[in-house]
Amino acid sequence: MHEQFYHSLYRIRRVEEELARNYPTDKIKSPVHLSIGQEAVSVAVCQALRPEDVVFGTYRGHAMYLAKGGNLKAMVAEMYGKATGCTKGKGGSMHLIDTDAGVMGTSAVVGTTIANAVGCAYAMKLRGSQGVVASFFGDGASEEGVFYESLNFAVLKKLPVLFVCENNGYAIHTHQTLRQGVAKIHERAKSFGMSAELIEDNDCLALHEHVTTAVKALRGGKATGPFFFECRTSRWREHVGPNEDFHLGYRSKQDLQPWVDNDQVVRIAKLLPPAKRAQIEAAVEAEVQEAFAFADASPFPPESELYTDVFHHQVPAPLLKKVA
Amino acid sequence: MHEQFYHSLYRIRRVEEELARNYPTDKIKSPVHLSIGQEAVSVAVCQALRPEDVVFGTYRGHAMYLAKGGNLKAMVAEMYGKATGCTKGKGGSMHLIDTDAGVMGTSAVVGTTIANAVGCAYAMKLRGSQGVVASFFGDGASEEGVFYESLNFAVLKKLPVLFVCENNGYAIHTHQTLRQGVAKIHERAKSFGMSAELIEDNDCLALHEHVTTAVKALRGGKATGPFFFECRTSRWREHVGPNEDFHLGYRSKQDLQPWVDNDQVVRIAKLLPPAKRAQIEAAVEAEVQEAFAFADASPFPPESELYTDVFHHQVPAPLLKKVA
Amino acid sequence: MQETICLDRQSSATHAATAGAATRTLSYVDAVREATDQEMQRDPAVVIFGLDVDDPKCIQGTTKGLLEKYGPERVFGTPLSEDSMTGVAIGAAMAGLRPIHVHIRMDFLMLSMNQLVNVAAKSSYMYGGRVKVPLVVRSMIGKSWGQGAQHSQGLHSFFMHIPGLKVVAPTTPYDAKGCLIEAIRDDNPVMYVEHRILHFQKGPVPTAPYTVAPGKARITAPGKDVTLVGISYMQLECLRAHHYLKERGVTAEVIDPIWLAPLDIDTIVESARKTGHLCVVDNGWTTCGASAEIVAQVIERLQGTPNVRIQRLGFAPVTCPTTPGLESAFYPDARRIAASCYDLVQGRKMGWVPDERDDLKAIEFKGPF
Amino acid sequence: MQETICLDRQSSATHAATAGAATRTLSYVDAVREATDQEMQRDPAVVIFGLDVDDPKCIQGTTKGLLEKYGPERVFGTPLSEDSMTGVAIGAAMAGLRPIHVHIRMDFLMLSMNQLVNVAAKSSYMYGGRVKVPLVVRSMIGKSWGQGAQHSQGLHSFFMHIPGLKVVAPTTPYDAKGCLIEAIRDDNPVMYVEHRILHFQKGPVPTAPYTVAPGKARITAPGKDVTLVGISYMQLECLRAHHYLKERGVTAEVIDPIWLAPLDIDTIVESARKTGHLCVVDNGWTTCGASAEIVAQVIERLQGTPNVRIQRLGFAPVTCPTTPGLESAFYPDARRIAASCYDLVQGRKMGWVPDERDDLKAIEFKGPF
Ligand SMILES: Cc1ncc(C[n+]2csc(CCOP(=O)(O)OP(=O)(O)O)c2C)c(N)n1
Ligand SMILES: Cc1ncc(C[n+]2csc(CCOP(=O)(O)OP(=O)(O)O)c2C)c(N)n1
Ligand SMILES: [Mg+2]
Ligand SMILES: [Mg+2]
Repeated sequence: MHEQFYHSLYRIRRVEEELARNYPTDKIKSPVHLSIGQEAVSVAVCQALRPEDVVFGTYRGHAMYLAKGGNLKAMVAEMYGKATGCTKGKGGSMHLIDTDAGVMGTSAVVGTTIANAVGCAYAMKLRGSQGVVASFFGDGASEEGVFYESLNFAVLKKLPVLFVCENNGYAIHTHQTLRQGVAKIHERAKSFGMSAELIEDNDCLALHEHVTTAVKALRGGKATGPFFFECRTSRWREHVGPNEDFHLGYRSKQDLQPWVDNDQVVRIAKLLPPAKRAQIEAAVEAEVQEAFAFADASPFPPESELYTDVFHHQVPAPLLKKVA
Repeated sequence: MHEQFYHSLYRIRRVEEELARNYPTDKIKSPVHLSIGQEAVSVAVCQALRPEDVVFGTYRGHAMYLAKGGNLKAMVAEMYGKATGCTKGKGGSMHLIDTDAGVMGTSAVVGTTIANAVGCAYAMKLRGSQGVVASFFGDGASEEGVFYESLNFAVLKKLPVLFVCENNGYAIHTHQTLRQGVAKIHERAKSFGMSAELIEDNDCLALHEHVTTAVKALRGGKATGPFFFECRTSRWREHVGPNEDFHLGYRSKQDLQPWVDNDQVVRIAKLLPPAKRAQIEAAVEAEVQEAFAFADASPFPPESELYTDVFHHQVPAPLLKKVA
Repeated sequence: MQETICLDRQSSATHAATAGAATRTLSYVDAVREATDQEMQRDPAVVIFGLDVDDPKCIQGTTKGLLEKYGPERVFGTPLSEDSMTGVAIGAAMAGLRPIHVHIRMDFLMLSMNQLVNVAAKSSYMYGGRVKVPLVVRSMIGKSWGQGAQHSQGLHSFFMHIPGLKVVAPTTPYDAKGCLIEAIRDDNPVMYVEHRILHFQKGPVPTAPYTVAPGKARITAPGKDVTLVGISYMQLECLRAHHYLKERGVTAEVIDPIWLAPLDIDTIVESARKTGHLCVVDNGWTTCGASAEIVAQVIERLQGTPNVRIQRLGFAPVTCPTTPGLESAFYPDARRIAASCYDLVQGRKMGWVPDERDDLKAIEFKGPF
Repeated sequence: MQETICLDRQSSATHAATAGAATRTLSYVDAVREATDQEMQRDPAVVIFGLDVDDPKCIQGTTKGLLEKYGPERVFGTPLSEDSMTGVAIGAAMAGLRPIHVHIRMDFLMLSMNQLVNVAAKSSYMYGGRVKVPLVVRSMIGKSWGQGAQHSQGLHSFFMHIPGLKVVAPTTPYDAKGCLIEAIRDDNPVMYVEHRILHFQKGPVPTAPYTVAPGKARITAPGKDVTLVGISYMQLECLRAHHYLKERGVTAEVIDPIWLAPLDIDTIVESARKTGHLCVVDNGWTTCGASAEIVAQVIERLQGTPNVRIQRLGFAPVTCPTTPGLESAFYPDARRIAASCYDLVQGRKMGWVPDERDDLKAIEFKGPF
């Protein structure tokens, strides 16, 4: 299990480091919100999910996309604006999607996918699927009305949803305590009538245990959803873009240091025999290089693509079996 | 004090009974949402307020409007669509306002005035006023995102707001438990970090005590706002219109009976010497008849009024002293 | 007189006939209910929800009996949470359901704009066609009896403005059923616009399911002197105006666009080319409204050819007042439409306003509602 | 070359002159900041808030220094709660403050539609004039560098559609300052529309406070062959098109409406009457957009007089894509505007497209942002 964790964590870290490295070149065609420092949350949750389970996330969605099994080549190609990108170059880095892997979408408007995730869970429950839906969002998203409305509906209908709040303490440059009267998001969630936990220290394995227990209970029918996880974590780079941002003065290197010292990539690495670790890293490096090369070599979409996909082509309305 | 309570309670009850009686005639020109059965909440709160304090409410706002001192003639005339109405016949029964009495507005779109009340409180605090703002809304309104967003901001800025949830158990014909995963609105309010109380039984005097304590603390600077009061109460008539609605089957006469037996108008009446009571009732009857006669006799607005008030006339931007 | 009006609608009757199947007279409300029922029967993926769809009044009767027949998982009322419930509808649609989300007032859609404009309309495109959002949003425009500022707006032009949304505003029971079935089967978000006064309309409706697809506006009354386009409830006033104008020997060709997005401009252009006069009457404000768009498209198409005279009518450029005198001045009505069409045709102010005719009177919508 | 463009704007320069006071060259960003600063100084009732107005990047610099000068009660960042914060702004305005509510993206206003359309726009009217809502809502339209579906919309036509709202979209630093001061002093809700590329514009700005009131559009380049109306950022592309068209001996009269509601249609009508050709280029979609309204009003006013040829240009009728090739096809640009104006003037397709000229190149907006 630690091997899979490390593979996923290291892979995400390396992909984003490569994106950062490439940033100065003009190859990346849309704003990039890196998850570096926050990978543990996505990995811990997605390692507890099956391929048929579904996730929804945000513009800061690289970690979730990759942890859930989103196609790496299609992701990098999308950053490069290429026709081989996961949205053919139309959505860019803020709208990653891979429906084959259960990555149902990411949005640039904060909070929107929380409700979409709940709706997806409603559909899955109606169809009697065993699947669960994980909704990833930030601490800032928890201030939008749609967040509370969605919690209430999910409890009312007992939906198989995992609400995963990636609380990195900031909305852009503004600290949580400057935006929330009481900085206890999980307490608010609890007041809606769901089990809600706070995971303090970005602990990948601890969070994974909590989530696994919840998912088991859901699938076994021993519990109904939703479940809420407030996961304290930390974004190491600037809100958008590849660099550090201590010069802005809204937080200091010292503020960040404890999180860096507690880097989950390093921590899990230590749990592996050196040979195993080297093997994983080599495999990842190869895959990453290949993905960037693929993106580089891919063509841009033809101008005719501008007018496709505004409306979806008509197909007969799906019947239940098709739907399920 | 009981005299003022009874005068206010009895007056509201009688005005609405008269409106109901007049309903079949074509005199009333807009849909009427009666508060009959819920008067106690508005009276208990407004008796604790001063003229310079401000209230915001909903389309079910007759009780609040009158309890806060809104002009009765202007209210009835507004129902009749007359030029002498509180909005010159433009707003109708769902948009009662009397800025002289601190009734700052009522809205037909559920939840909207909650945020407006909080903004008003922000302005008053900024201007160093001693005033407080009471925001009246229903149990259904507590399901709108704007409700939660407004609570958070009020706590964040420590605003002098009293959130008064008139929980009559229903949104139109749908019971609270069919709309809320957990039917504890005050618990949710508490999770935002404010003092929040539940007043179970429509008890006018008990609620008044709670509110008085809160307002005293606010004015004395011994506490900061906001305060939250979930007030269980009950609407005796149909959601909109003058009649009972047991035939619809969403609630029974028995469901309502305990509330009727606990009628606060009757209860407070009993606390008065019969002579005093008779005197109050006579005065109210006279005032009510006069108000309806006034509305009857008043002219409709001229067609030229259609084009006025779309934009407010320019006046120099108020300076602080003007504002305060 | 409702009958008269309905009988006027030749092509709609014909249409019904050509649909072959047995045809009865149904109300608009029953047509909507039947369309929903038949589609829910046909396709288990169809679900319907929204505030009060399952309450005793079941949205003017349009959802009557559905709960009993299809159960609370496919037919349910919601919390007062328009924003998230729209997001829920979108998520459910992405997952393969075909939700019908109902709003008793179009005004309340302002709470859903973020999900409708930023998510529903854009998902197919911004996800490169990887997902679809087969969603129907039903909303009702209110009128009369003191509906006032916040219960009277026709905001369909907002949705026409946004690529990725379809918009339909049926005015007859026949189109109410056919357009709703079409909307439900469409794989894209469709804004289905109703009007509470049209709910009282009666007309011929085939028993069997059928669709009224985008791409064909309907000539509801033939004429040669002026082209009169009536949107939503204003279609009724235009048909009445057609009768008033006969008093002056003017025949107005009345057109019902039915689908506003995509819009069948050809039918309107051809009629305007023929009559030389175009009057578009919208059940909404004119500025940046559907009437502005239709007029602009017609001119773009006909410029160079002999001058077509155009005119727009709609809500007065103010907030809707409640008191009856002001409210009736706020809305265009058959007599004022007829008067200004007469001026348009004559090319100058004629000062003619027809006397009110009882046989053409409007049905009044009476509260409480 | 920005200078060139700015110098082109005769009347704006003149205006500045006539304003008498000392004039410097300022960026649009600094003009907005200065206007806010001067009004906050003049009137203690003016407050400014919105997401991140007090953060290190202070909204592209437009709120720089205000926190230090006026303190956290008059200058503050907010929670991510657009709906309620708009309601808060309205309530504060009713109570006598003059809030400026800032949104870094116009797209996010979709969360504020209920409060803007149903409350802000209607309060003065539905309360019979008993209250006023002196509110300014600043929002920015994004463009380029992968802004994409949800960070690129120009939705100003929504607000033009609603009675009770004013809408302004200044394009020069001069107008940015004058219009913002006017908007702050106005007793009604004003939607103040910025464009992130215009933020980089530089131009003459008087030091003293002054207002640019509604009611006067500005002719930013004189011409006789075609009237070219450019809204928001498209004003820049139109000025560039003006230069390209000279290559063909066509002089375009470029007009900046500045205020979209109320709209000075007279200036546009008079120009169109003179040139006989009207091309409206909007920084938004055309359907039910500002371009539809302007074209419709001009035709209403000029019908009967010799035919005026009209044309609308705007966003492609699709969602905004991120990849550069598709994105540049999504937007009108100077060369395509020039090409289609040339066709319009000639009355047929000429197949001319000017070669790109470096001296007219656009400034590129580069991320990260
Ligand atoms: C509705 C909305 N409001 C504002 C923004 C601008 N914005 C982009 S990211 C962001 C901060 C979000 O913070 P959080 O939810 O904690 O996510 P994080 O970036 O920390 O991962 C804001 C305010 C937006 N994209 N959407
Ligand atoms: C935003 C919005 N959604 C829906 C409605 C339709 N509606 C009118 S009253 C009402 C019920 C409100 O219930 P509650 O808040 O408890 O107030 P009550 O009528 O019980 O006093 C609803 C759903 C509305 N007016 N506004
Ligand atoms: Mg965060
Ligand atoms: Mg209630």
